[in-house]
Amino acid sequence: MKLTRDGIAYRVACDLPNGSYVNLGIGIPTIVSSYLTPDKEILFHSENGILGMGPVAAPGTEDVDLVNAGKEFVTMLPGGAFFDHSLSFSMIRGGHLTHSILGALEVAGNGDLANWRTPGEKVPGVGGAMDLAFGVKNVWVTMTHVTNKGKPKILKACTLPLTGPRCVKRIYTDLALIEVTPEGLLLREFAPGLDPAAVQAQTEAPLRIASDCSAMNVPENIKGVPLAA
Amino acid sequence: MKLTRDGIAYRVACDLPNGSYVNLGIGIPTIVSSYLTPDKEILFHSENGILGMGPVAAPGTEDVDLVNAGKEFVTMLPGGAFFDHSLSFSMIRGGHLTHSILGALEVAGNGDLANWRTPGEKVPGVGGAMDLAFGVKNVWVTMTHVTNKGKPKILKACTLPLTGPRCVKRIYTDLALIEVTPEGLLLREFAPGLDPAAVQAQTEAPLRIASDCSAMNVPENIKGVPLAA
Amino acid sequence: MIDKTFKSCEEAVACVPDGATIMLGGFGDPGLPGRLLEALRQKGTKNLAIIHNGAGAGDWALGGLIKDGRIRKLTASFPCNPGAIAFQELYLKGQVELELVPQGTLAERIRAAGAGLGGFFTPTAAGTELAKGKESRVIDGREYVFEKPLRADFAFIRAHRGDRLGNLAFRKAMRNFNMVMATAAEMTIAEVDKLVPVGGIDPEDVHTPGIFVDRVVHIARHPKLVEITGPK
Amino acid sequence: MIDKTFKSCEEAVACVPDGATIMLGGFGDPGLPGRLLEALRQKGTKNLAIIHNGAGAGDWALGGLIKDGRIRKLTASFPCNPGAIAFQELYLKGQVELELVPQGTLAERIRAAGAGLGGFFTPTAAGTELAKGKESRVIDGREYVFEKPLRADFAFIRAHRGDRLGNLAFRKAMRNFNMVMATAAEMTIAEVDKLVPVGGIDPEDVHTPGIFVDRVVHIARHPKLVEITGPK
Repeated sequence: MKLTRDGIAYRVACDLPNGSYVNLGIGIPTIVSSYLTPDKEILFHSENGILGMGPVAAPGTEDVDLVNAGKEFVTMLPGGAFFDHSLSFSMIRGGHLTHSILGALEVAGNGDLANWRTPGEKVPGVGGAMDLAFGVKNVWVTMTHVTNKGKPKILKACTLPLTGPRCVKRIYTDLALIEVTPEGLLLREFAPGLDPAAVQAQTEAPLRIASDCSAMNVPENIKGVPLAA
Repeated sequence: MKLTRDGIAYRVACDLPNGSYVNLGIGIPTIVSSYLTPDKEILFHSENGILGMGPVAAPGTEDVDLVNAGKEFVTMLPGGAFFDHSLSFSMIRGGHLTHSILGALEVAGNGDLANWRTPGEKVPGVGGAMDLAFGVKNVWVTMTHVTNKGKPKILKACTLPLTGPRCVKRIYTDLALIEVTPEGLLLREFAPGLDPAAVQAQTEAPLRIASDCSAMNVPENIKGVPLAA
Repeated sequence: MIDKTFKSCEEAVACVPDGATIMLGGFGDPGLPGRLLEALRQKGTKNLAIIHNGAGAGDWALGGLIKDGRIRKLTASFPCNPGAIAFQELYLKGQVELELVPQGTLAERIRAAGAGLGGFFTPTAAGTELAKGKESRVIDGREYVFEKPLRADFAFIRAHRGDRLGNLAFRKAMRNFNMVMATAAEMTIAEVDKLVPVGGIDPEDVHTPGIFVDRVVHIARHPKLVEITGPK
Repeated sequence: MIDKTFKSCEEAVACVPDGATIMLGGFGDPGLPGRLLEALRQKGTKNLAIIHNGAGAGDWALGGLIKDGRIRKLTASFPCNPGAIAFQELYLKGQVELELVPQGTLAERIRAAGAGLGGFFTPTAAGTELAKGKESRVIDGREYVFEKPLRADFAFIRAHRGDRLGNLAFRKAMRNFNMVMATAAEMTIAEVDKLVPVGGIDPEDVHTPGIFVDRVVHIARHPKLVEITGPK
């Protein structure tokens, strides 16, 4: 079994503690907010000057002055705040955000992250990715474990230009939850039906196995949305 | 004749153009705002985060949250703004204020300013004086021309520790209005009843005489307050 | 009396010469001074260096200026946004220069210019491709990159409310780059949705004090920017 | 649920150890967290390093702590304020260290710490006594002084309104150093005149977002600080 995109987001949501200040990147990370349980109060940050962002605006209720970093119309939750880019990136660079949930193209065993330059891309763009990678305490990556062509994305060393060196703390994929430690990668969980050897087979970097390494506890679906398939 | 403290402030007020953004130091500079004519709209800045400051609050109307840099209770005029120290000193250091009116202990012929360490003083304090001296486009000094003991304060070179090098643009004293130019000091006006030689006699630094050098046009008093005596 | 208001965008941008460097606020549509840019486009001003987070979208405002070949250089963090077709075409033909700056470094360089600083050390990008050729320094055990202030001849910004003194208040996510850009240009020109009398913006609610703003133009929102919920 | 409120100043400062470095907001009375300081004084905490614009006044709050001999170092721009008798006595006896920093440089060093920067070049003080021993550099023809970020273990600040998430709004001239200090300490403790429900401060009116604030204590204004005109 593999986790779906929603399954990866669900697994991340389980790990975000109450009181976190979180920036969600584009793609799988944006789904994370849908899977938070109501016992947790978490504030979402957007680079363009928002803290306490709510879900995407329902059709017909959009406010033209309120978009997120992905230019989607969003909403605000009570207790939020607006500010400018200077203060927004002080929050990021100054280590005030607790979590940055990002997509990745490659992650290395030492926590190096590559997610800003795709191989075939001709016009480069970096946005706020480097500020997040360098500034936020917990950089958590969400991605498929291997490329469309089945090649590992968790490597001994990144081949693409780095977004940030040694910044990734955790990797959440469709196959595994891996922690980056000073001694290298530590496999903490694997998708239901797999085993550590199966994860290692799709991972170039060597994995140590946590003493309590176990299958992920992810339901097959929530409200009809499949989390694992 | 000499100008009084009010007379010096009056003379400065005459020269402030409409639309100026002005920081007034403690002492003679604070009196400047009393002599502005109603045809001019000028915004006063205070280091602690105020633009558009009005006069000192009338007794009984003080607001405990509204003081100026001298810790006096002040008022606000319409069109003012509150901000924090960071933005306040961006205004100063970034060259956005048009005028800083300061007191001085010594000024040198090249525009060097000394006003932060008095000779006998044991506990030093600099406040915002250096930021103003280095940041504001037009640093104008107001002071008595000589010390209590009759010694010149406009010197060939400052003897006290500098607040800022080559920052003073104009010197307004009880005896004269002197401009600091790349070629040295230029006497523009002298107090009624004096002449350029009398001013030079009380000035250590050499003065050039402006081609249109003339006696100051300052009334003897305004609303019963003497400006020259 | 101080009166910074201009009757039209055309008058407000009339003094912008060919070759000027222009900071352009906005992030997506919120806070984008599109009408000022359109006025500049009509005027035919060319050889411009633009500082903006993205590279414009479609053929309106920045997208239009780029399509018309008026831009010699773009300083941006994210010029690869999907709508920036005009820029991407020109860039691939080598007809426009690009300086790529991480978004937070872009904001901080602009702030440094406005705050009168000579530069700063930031951790962002240290050891990456974007730090190549830049001075680096280890401070208290961490590697930093030296970045210089970024100034412009003009800043074009958009606010929600403005007065004749140049005081501005933004709405929701409109602040973005507008507040720092207002501080870092020789001349700042603001397009405002509403012109209010002096005192109409409470001193507690002024986001950009008038000291940073030289010209204010009141202009109805662009038809593309329809307010769906009521404004504050 | 996030709840950063503490019932009393005593509880809020209970964790401050001897030897701590504390940033102290306020400029004059506006924004001065006097009740937090008084609680620290009652607790007997000593050997403190204080970062504040002045050196306190009289024998209350900072003046009281200094009088009681609890301060080993003061970083300030204006410790010669007339009321700061306690500090001046200790300083002249050589019993307290003083680091004198120009006011704008003080604010900027604190901001740099909060913004994650490694330092910056400022023109202020270049070539003067206060730049002695500091690195200087000519950038684009002007001389600048290198200044490092200034951090603290704690920031004590005061705001007018606060909520349980730590969002703060100031009133009039209360903002001063409080906003930057909130960003630059391991733990920020705010004394607030009014505690409001979440949502009670409009997102447009939050001056210091709760992300920067760890503890909030609601406490009536000190009797010395009587509100004369009505609060907002």
